[in-house]
Parts: sequence; structure tokens; C-alpha cells
Amino acid sequence: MQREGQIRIPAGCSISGVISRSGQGICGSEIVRSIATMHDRSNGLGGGFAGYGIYPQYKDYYAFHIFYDDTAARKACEDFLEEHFDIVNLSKIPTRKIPAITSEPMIWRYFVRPLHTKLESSQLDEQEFTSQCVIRINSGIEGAFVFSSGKNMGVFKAVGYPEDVGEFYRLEEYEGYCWTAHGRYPTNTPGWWGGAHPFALLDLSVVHNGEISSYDANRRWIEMYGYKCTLLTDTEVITYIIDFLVRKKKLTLEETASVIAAPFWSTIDRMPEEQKKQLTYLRGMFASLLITGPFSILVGFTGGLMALNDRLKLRSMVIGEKGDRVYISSEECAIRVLEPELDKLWSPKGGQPVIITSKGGEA
Amino acid sequence: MAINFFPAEYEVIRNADRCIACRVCERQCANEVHHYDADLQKMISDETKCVCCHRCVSLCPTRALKIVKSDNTFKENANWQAQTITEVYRQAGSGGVLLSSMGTPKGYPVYWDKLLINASQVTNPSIDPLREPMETRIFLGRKNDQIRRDSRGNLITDVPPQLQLNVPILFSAMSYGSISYNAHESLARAAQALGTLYNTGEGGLHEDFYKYGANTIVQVASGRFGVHKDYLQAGAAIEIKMGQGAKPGIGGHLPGAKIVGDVSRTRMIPEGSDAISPAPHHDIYSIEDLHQLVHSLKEATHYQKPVIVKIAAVHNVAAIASGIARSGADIIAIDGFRGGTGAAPTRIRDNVGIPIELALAAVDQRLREEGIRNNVSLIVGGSIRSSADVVKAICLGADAVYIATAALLALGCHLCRTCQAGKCNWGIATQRPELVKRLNPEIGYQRLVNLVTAWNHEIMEMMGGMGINSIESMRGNRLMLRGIGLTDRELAILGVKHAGE
Amino acid sequence: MKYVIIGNSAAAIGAVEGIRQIDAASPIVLISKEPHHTYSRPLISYLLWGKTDERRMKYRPDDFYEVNHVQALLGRAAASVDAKTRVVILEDGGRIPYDKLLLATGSTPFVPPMAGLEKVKRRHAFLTLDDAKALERDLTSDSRVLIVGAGLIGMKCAEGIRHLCKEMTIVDLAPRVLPAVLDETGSAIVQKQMEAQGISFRLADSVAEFTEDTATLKSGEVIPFDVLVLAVGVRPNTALAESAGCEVRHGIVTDQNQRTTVPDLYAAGDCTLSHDLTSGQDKILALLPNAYLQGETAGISMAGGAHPYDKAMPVNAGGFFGLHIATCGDLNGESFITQSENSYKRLVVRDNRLVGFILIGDIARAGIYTSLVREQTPLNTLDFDLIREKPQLMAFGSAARAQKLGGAKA
Amino acid sequence: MKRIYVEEKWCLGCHLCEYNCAFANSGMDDMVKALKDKPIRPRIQIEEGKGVNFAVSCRHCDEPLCVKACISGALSKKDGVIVCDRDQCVGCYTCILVCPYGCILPTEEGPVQKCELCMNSRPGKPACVEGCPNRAIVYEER
Repeated sequence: MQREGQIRIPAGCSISGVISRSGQGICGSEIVRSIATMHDRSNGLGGGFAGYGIYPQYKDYYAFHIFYDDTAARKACEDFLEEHFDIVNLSKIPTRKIPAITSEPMIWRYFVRPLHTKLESSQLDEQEFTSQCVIRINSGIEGAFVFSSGKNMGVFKAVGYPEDVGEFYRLEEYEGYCWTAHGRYPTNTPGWWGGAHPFALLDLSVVHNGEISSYDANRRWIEMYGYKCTLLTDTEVITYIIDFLVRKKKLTLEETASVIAAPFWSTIDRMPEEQKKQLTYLRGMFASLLITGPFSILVGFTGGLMALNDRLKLRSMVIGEKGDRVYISSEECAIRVLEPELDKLWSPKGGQPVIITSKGGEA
Repeated sequence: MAINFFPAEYEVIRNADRCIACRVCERQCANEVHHYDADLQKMISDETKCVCCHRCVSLCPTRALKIVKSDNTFKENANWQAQTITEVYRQAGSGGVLLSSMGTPKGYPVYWDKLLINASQVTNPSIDPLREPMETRIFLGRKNDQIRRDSRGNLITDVPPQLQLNVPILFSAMSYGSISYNAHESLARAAQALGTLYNTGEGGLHEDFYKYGANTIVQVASGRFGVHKDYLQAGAAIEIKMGQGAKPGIGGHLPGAKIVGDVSRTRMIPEGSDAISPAPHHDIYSIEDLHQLVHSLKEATHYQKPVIVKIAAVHNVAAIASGIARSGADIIAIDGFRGGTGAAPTRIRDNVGIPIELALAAVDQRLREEGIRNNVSLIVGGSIRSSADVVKAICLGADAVYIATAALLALGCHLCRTCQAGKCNWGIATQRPELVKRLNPEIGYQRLVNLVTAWNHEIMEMMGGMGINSIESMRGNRLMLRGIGLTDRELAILGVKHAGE
Repeated sequence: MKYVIIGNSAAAIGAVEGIRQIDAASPIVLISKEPHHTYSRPLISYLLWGKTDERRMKYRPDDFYEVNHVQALLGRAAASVDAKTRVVILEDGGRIPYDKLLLATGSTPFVPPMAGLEKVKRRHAFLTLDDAKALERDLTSDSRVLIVGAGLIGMKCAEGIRHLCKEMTIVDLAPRVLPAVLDETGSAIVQKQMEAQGISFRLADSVAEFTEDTATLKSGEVIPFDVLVLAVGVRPNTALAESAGCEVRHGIVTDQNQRTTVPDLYAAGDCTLSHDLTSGQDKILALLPNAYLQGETAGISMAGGAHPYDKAMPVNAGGFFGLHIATCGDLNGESFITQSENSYKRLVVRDNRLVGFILIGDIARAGIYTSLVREQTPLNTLDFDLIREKPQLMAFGSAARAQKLGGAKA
Repeated sequence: MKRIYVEEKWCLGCHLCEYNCAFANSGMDDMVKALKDKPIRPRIQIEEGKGVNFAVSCRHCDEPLCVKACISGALSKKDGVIVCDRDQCVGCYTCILVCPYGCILPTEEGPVQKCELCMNSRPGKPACVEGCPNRAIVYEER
């Protein structure tokens, strides 16, 4: 059976997220409870979480979470890391043995900072240098896979139901101002851990429910800019597109949303001249980054969360608000389980980005 | 009289029971196949003159006529077929180069027919174009992805010149002269009505058609016929014709018989003189020369108009395209070797060049590998026969397609392949006034609009099936294609998986 | 407003239809001394010939008066008109007041004094339906018919009754038949055609004296006959006009709107004097198309509109035993003649205008010639060689055709 | 009112209108049956010249001289269409003598015939217009 990267695997999913505007800590167990209520939307072949603000003590270092198939892979990878980074801490990620989660790879965590010499000779900024290193490991070192590489954030994922994955990674021991979660329903996969979601690059993480039709158009375009879509998953390409537009092209999240879930021409044509110009420009210049087909995504980044549906809203997504907290999920039940009494419950329109920022991101 | 080596290719079958001797066939046949014999009091025909254009069949009010291929046969074998044999006879008689019209009739593989399109099932929904918006608007031209902002942080939205089209289909170059005034008017009006463009070809632009400028591509070919400043400024875009799929490596040849009146004035050459455009542009012997011509044309038009460079699909087309993409051109048009022509040497038409599908796949992939795919838009032509061909071309990576033969068919062309004779019974490839008037642009333009509108509906249906509701999400989306009966090599070049994978 | 019309033929009907174009409601009274529903007088010869019958020869449908709100007083003759009090006095003493009055009184046969004429019992005019019926009653298969007059009336009469009698002779003072409408060549062709039907002519001759059944000609020849038809000519009926004080010069004098010299009194048809635009002369044009057009103009101006009729000209079409003739206008000018067996064409040109023509045999599309005459089209504005060859719109410029056929505005 | 107009620019002189007219007025259901081996008597006629052809048929004039000149009352205007009651017509041909377009045609049997816009056979769809291959004859308001 071919794994992610060797073949493209359609999947249905559940997603959930919670964020504190003021940056108060939220215990990992909460997001686990939320995603667990949507058990039926997964099939035990993948679950995962992204937590923001979970490594305050190392917030200036890139936290690499890496799967190794074997020690040889680990050796090769650590050599590479030694060569390019100053590693201030490395350890196994603490896990809990449970029957539901088996055949786990070696799961290591490194807090690193690019070596000055390397950084300068590369003539790249720190983030670009780091992301290129991650891509080189993932595409170059057999058996090693960096699945989390951001600062003061971390991705935890595995093959299994999300609630089991949460228990496995002992998420109740983490606290963050923002969490996203993913339960996966792939149609066929041997169950490779790297294939689970969230997918992350640097501090950008994406959980996604859907199956996009524009995949290959998006992939072949984004690969012109140094990205390698090794997993052939929607989430991977969506992450790269957002990274490209936000980090490299410096577009705002709203502008980014108007590229990947662009308004229809019929809508744009009715807009005021200035707005019309801008949106026409963005659609025209980044035409191949328009994402069509169903998707609902939660984009985690330092200091916030963006929720976005495809422009026809072919996937469900609801938002609940209660005081300081905002909950976003595929289903209302996953919100009610955490907060039965909501101030506000609503569904964003297709293509309408919902961006919540948190003081938790401030240094 | 001399020995006749050329038995009639067709037979005119007239149903005596239905023929009312109205003589419409006689009046409508410029080849003088039919005539009424007063003594016999019936219509008779000289089938040696018949080119099977069906004008008579189409206009016969009692459906009394049909044209059939003569079953008169040579002693053929697999190696020496009738066509081959008669060509030898013809050259033995004439001592000349064989001329032909329209696209090659040879049985080369048509890759469009070996590609299958995907549709959504279960895991994501197909989209119903009757109920949901389905977008086919495209922009052709260089895309600058350098985001710039003004002091207030707003995006600076000035872009290199773009062509906005409502449909991914353009009418490709057919010169006034090779086709008639009325054919040109039909194309121009159709382009305007459809929100797309037509192309003057190398014959210049008749003054009556300047008013369609916003929907016109003005071509600059090696002969420079009809090229002047106003001409360059009249169009929405300028196309430098380096080559043509049907006759790569040689220039055009319009017989003097067609250079009459307005045609000669529009081309700016004397009446009756053959219009022979040289094989190369004599100011372009290398890629850097092209770069210079591109920029002189841009200078002449104040950088307001995109420049298209049209090349024939030849063996190293990918490398050539890459060079063009770096030459400042905004759009590359690639013409496959099954493309049509008003007249080409038969051997060249039938043996030179490569299929557009492979050329397109190679070029698109190459430009992406070099990271310069968004320097240019790609228009492909050379036998796009249906909306399915359009969809497949776009999935392979084209931005839009050029159609010409299909457009001519819409105007009534029956592919009789005798354009070079100038006696087109349908008023298309002729300059004889009594024949030209047979094409009423009022009818012609409507039929073109119908054709493209129908294709666009079908394109939207297929897009919807794939779960795509905007055409840019289909461009280069090769996962939406699967090959059938193709070798691994062909699949690799096309960049698609085989059906079942 | 009350309209009164005296007469019930083409001019009168034209007037009714003219009035109704403008005034749909006001009452119209129509007075006719003939008791019949309006019928076409020129058809009486066709009636006897059997080409039509009394039902079909009605000039307008049975409900014509009703539909047009016309009170038709049929079989009642007007005796005089009192223009001061605006009243028509009928022979039966009836008085019909009017606001506007039209005299469409037509004409009556003119019979020159001829010795012994009173001795002839079976003697007929040939103008009205009653004339025709009376004539038919007198005819038997062995009748010998003598027709005095080889003009249109006499000739059409001859055609109409030839099959009803045994012998037929036509006498005319003029040296040829149809002298008023044809030239020598034309007359000869028509005469030949008539003679082929067993009709014999005595031309340039006239009756010196009648007995009951013989006519002695000036030439001395004695022609026995059983039935006599007098078709010498007609005279306009102007008595009423005179009684009303209208100026009458041979015919009633009118302007282009058919107004007589007396206020609110109009005249149209055979009783009036027309201005022939082809000859420039004022003359009686006792022709149905002319009568209708005058009547229509009269009606329109009676109802307060204006539709001047300034295109009066002689126009004759008809056939003699299948030989068709069409003539128009005036024959003074340069002639262009094409002649063949049983077909004759003469175009007459004057001052760069076609002023008249004669067509015998092939009369196809003759109206194109007529319109050149009527519109006085300068011939140098079209291709005269083409138009000479045959009537065709090809002779006009394509701009002119765009107006004629393409609906383009002039 | 809708009338037949002629665009001589587009007339090919193919004469199809004449045949379609003759067929439409033949009362028969098959063109072959109607027209084979017979001289046709269309109510529309093609005039042919050097590089110019056009079809001519009744203009249905606002001031129809033919109707006004008709001595028998056979010609009349009904809803803008000039029609001929061939039963009433005696074939005097006065109408032929006055029609400025030469659009009233004699017949062997006597009574004249003319274009009546196919009002009996196919109202609103004159056969000449429907059958014209080049839209040289149109039926419209102008």
C-alpha cells in the first residue's frame, strides 16, 4: 500500500480549535475533549493537535518535532541539524503507552537556532533558512520527518483517533493560548504518522477538512517557488500557499484569503473601484493559487487563528464565542462540550475569513 | 489529348426522381461541375471538377444530390496507397512542389483522444454550473508577483498589459486575403460579441475593421505585410509570427490572384503580385534579435499592449519557449503540426513539426521547472476540435486555445482542402466578389458565437464535474487527466498517470 | 357633418373610402339612379362573355354600405342641386340636405344624329348593366350585329357578345380601330386579332341612313343587321353641376382636390375635366382608375384632409380575345419600337422623360414603365438600354432600389 | 407592419426563393411533386445583372395603386396585406399596368397572382424568407 507522498489520498475529517483573546492558558485536555465528541468523523487512521504558547521557556527557539523510522535516520538528521543549527535542547517527546496507539516511530524534539555562519553565508533570513532546512530534511533524509518547526508552538500527531493521540502525547500537561485539532478519515492509508494532521511549517499550522479539486494546479504552481509537496496532501499545499503569500509575499491574512478563496468575478465587478482593482489584481497575479473544491481550514500562527471556508462553503464550520474565548469547529457539539452557554454562535460565509488574534502571541 | 492520370476522386449522385432541375447546384458551383443540358432537359455533371465541398448538396431544395468517394481504385498495397501514387503522377506531370490546404490528413496520433478527464465522486462534490457560478474569465499576459505597496500600505495594482477574455478560446490568425472580407467581419464581430479576440494574420487590417480593435490581435509576420504604426496601435495585442504549425520553417505564400483591390491596399503590395513572406524574419536570426523586435514593438505601442510570439511546435520547442519567456514577450502561442493553413507544401505540412499536446506539456513543465511560467501566458492551437480538447489543453497547462479550422467550419467550410484555388464556394477562402457575398457576416458571426458559446457551456459542465468552478484551478491541473493506451514515455512527457492509476 | 354623394360607381366608392380614411362616423348619403349595388361598369363585356357574373362583378362586397355607414338611396335620381341652401332635390321631390356634396355623375352615351335611327327597334347603348342585359336579351345565335364605333366600348362589346351572335360588323368613321389609345401599328394588330374572330370592319366610313334592319353606309354599301349597338362615344353628365352653378368646360372643372368652383361642392370621375400630365392638356379621362383616384381625393378633402390628385393620365389595359394591350400617356415624342409576331412595344420619350407607351402581347411588369411616366423620372438617372429591353428594377441605381425594395428612406 | 425586404448585397441569385414560393403556393406537401417537370410560376422574381441580383415581390404599398386601379374589386388590402380574389379577377391586367414594381403577375388561366406573404399557407413565415440561404430576403418591421 502506498503512503502519503507516494499517492494522493482523499480524506474526510473533523477539525476543532479554541483560542483565548487575552492569551490566557488553555489546557491541552480541553481541545482533546472537543475533538473527541466528533469521534465519528474520524476512522482511527490519523489525529493531531497544534498548540501555541506551549514552550514559553524556549520561545526564541525553533521547536522541531521529528519522526524517525530508525536510528540511522536519526543519526543522519541530527548530523544535519548539528551542521546548521545551534541545538539548545533535545529530548524524546514524553508519551504515554496506550493500547490504542501502536507502532509509533521515534519521536524527538529539538529546540534550535540557526548557526550565524550558516545563516549569513546562505544570504537568507532566519525563517527562510529554517524552512529550507526543514524541506531538505523531509525530502532528503530517508526515514526522518520534521512535523513541527515553529517557535513557541508544537504539533502532536499520530495514527489513531484524536482523543487517543491526545492521551498518547499527554497533552493535559501542556498549556497554550491557542489550540487546533484534527481527526482524520482517510479512504486508504497504511497509517503513516507523518500523514496525520496538522501540517506545519515554521509556526504556521493548518488543519483542514475537505478535498480540493485545484490540488495539482496549486501544487505545480507553488513548487515553482522552492516548495516540495512531498506528502501530496491538501493540507501540505495549503500550508505552503499560505506561507508563500503571508511570509514571502507579505500579504495580509485578508488578502491571502481573497486569493485562495477569491470572491467570484460577478461579485468583484460590483465592488467599489478601489476594492475592485485590488481584488482583480490579486486574483490575476495569483490565479493559480485559487483553491477550489471543498475545504474548511483552521490556520494557526503566532498570535492568532484564521478560519476559512471554500467560497461555496462546501464544508461545515461553526464559530462559538464566550467572553475571552473563541471556539471554531466542524460541528456545534464540539463547542458545546467545552462551553454549553455561548454568547454567540454563528457560521462564517464561504470565502469569508475569520481572524482571531491573541495577546498570547506578543513577545 | 494527353493521358489522364487522375481519375475523378468523387462521384456526383443525382436522384433523378427528386431533381427538379432548378439549377441551384449549377449556379452555386464555382467549379462548374453541374450544368443543365437543354437537349436532354436535365442536369448533368462533370465530376472531375468536384472537390466535395457540398455547396450543391447543402442548397439542393429537394435533397436530390449526394457526393460519394469514387470507388475507382488503383492497384494499391500497404506501401503504395492511391494518395501516394497520384502525388507521384502529379509531380511527374508538373515538376512542381505539391501544395495542400488545411491540416494534415495523415493518421498521426491525436493525443487529445488518448486523454481522459476526471470527475468528482463522493469524497468531494461536483458542481452544477446551472446552479453555481462557473468562471471562465481569464487574463493573458505576464504576471508580476512582486507585491508593492504605497505609503498607505495599499497594494499598487498596476500590472503589465493583460488581455481579459470571457472564454479561454481565441480565433487564430487567418489573413485577409487568404480568407474573405466577410469571413474577417464575421470573426471580428464574433470576437466582440464573445468578449475574446480574433487575429489579423499577416494580411494587415482592413480600415473597416479598426473599430473592432479592442478584440483584435494584429500580427507581424516575416513579410511585414500591412504593418504600420496605426496598425500596431489598432489592436489589443501584437503577435509576432515566427512559425506556423502546418508549415514550420517556411513562410507564407498567397497567390497573386487573391491580391486584388482592398487586399492589395491592406497588405500594401501591388495588385496581382504574389505575397511571399520569407521563411525567417530577416531581422531575427537569433533569440536576442527577437528580444529586440519585441521591445521595438512595445516601444511603438508605449508598452500598452501585450506582445505574443507565435511559434510552430518543433522538436526543441521547450527550450525555444523558455528563451521567448525571457525575451520580454507576454504570451507564447504554440501551433501544433496538425494545424490548418490556406496553402502549404504538402511534404512540409505532413512531415514537419510535432503534435501540440506533447509540445504544450513539455513547454509548460519546462517553464515551471525554470520558475518562469508566470512570465508568460500560453496559447495553444493546431487542431483544437472540441470543448474537450480545450479542457485537456488547459489541464495540461495552457491558459487559452486558438481555434481556426473549427471557426471556418462554423462559417460553412467543408474542409474540401482547395483553399489555394481561390474558388471557395462558401465565400470563405476566396476574393471573387460573387463568391465572397455568399458569406453573410450577419449569419457567420452568429454561428461563430453559437459555436463558442456551446463549447463554453460544455467546458463549464466538465469543470463542474471535476469540482472546479474557476478555470484557473484547471490550468496545469494534470491530475485531472489520465492517459489511455499511452506508453510510459508518452505519459512521462504529458505528465499524466495512466487510467486506473 | 353630412356628406352626400351622387353616383355609385368608382368615383363615388372612392369618395366613400376617402371620407372614411379621415372621418369614421359622420353620415354619408349616396344617391344613384341605378337600382343596383355598386358594380363595375367595365365588366359588362366580361359579363356577356361569361368571364364573370352579376354576383362577382360587384365592385365592393355586399356589406359595403353597411360597413361604411352609408345610406344608399338606390334607384333614385337627383334632379337638381341648390347650392345656396345646400340641398339636393330628387326627381321624386325628395330633398337631401348636405354639408359637402360630391357629383360623381359619370357620363352617358352620345348619339350623333343619324337618319332613320328611330326606325331601328333593336338598338342598344353599351354602358350600364341594364344596357348589357337588354342587349343580351335581343341576341340569338343567328343574329347579325352591327356595332357603330370601334373605340374601347364598341370593341369590348364586340368581344363580349361575339359568341352570342352569327355575324358582326363594326363601323367607324376613323380609319382604324381604337384610334384614341393605339397608333397605326397597334390598331392593325388588334384589328387582325378581331378579324380572326370573324368580325368584319368598315373603317373610315359611317352610316348614312338606317332602316329597321339595314344600314346604308356613306360608301354606299348596305349592311343588313338584326341588332344595333351604338358605341360612338360618351358625354359627361354635367347638368346637375350646371344647375348648381359650377363652371363646366365640356366636363366639370375642378382643382387638384376635386373642388368645383362652388363652395362645398366636389366632382370626380367621368363627369369631370382632368389635367393629363403627359400631354399637358385638360381632357375627359373616362377611365376607372382615374375615377377612383379622383373620388378618393374628393372624399379626403370633403372630410377636411388633403390628398391632391395631380397624376391624372390616360392608362388603358385590356384584352381582345386573349391579346393583351396596355397603353399609357401621350405618344408625341421620340419613339423606341420593338416589334415581333403578335407583340409590339413602343416607348415614347420626350425631354428626357418617358411620356407614354404602347404594349401589345407581352405586357409583363408594364407598371414599371407607367411609374416612369407618372413620376416623370429623368431617364438619364437610370439605365435606359436596360429599361428599353424590358421593364426591370435593375435599370435603377442600387440606391434607388434600396428605397424601393429595402425600405430605405429617401 | 412586417414586410419583405431585399438585401441585394447578399442575394446570390440562386433562385431558391422562386422555387420555395412556387412550392408554398402549390398547395402540395412535397416540392418534387409540386414542381418536377413543370414551369414554375413564383410570385417573387429574381432580377439578375452584372454582379447584382435581387428578388422582387409585392411591397404591399401603403398607397396601393393596384387596389385603387382594380376595375373588378378583386384586389383589396386586408390587415395590411394586399390580396387578390382570383375568383373575382377578370384578368384585365390594369393592376399589372399600374404596379410600379412589376410585382403582379399574369397567369395562363387569366386571373393575376401576387405575393400574399404566404398568409394562407404559412402565416408569418414567408417561404422565400425562410428558404433564403443568405438572409438576402428578410421579413421584418422597418
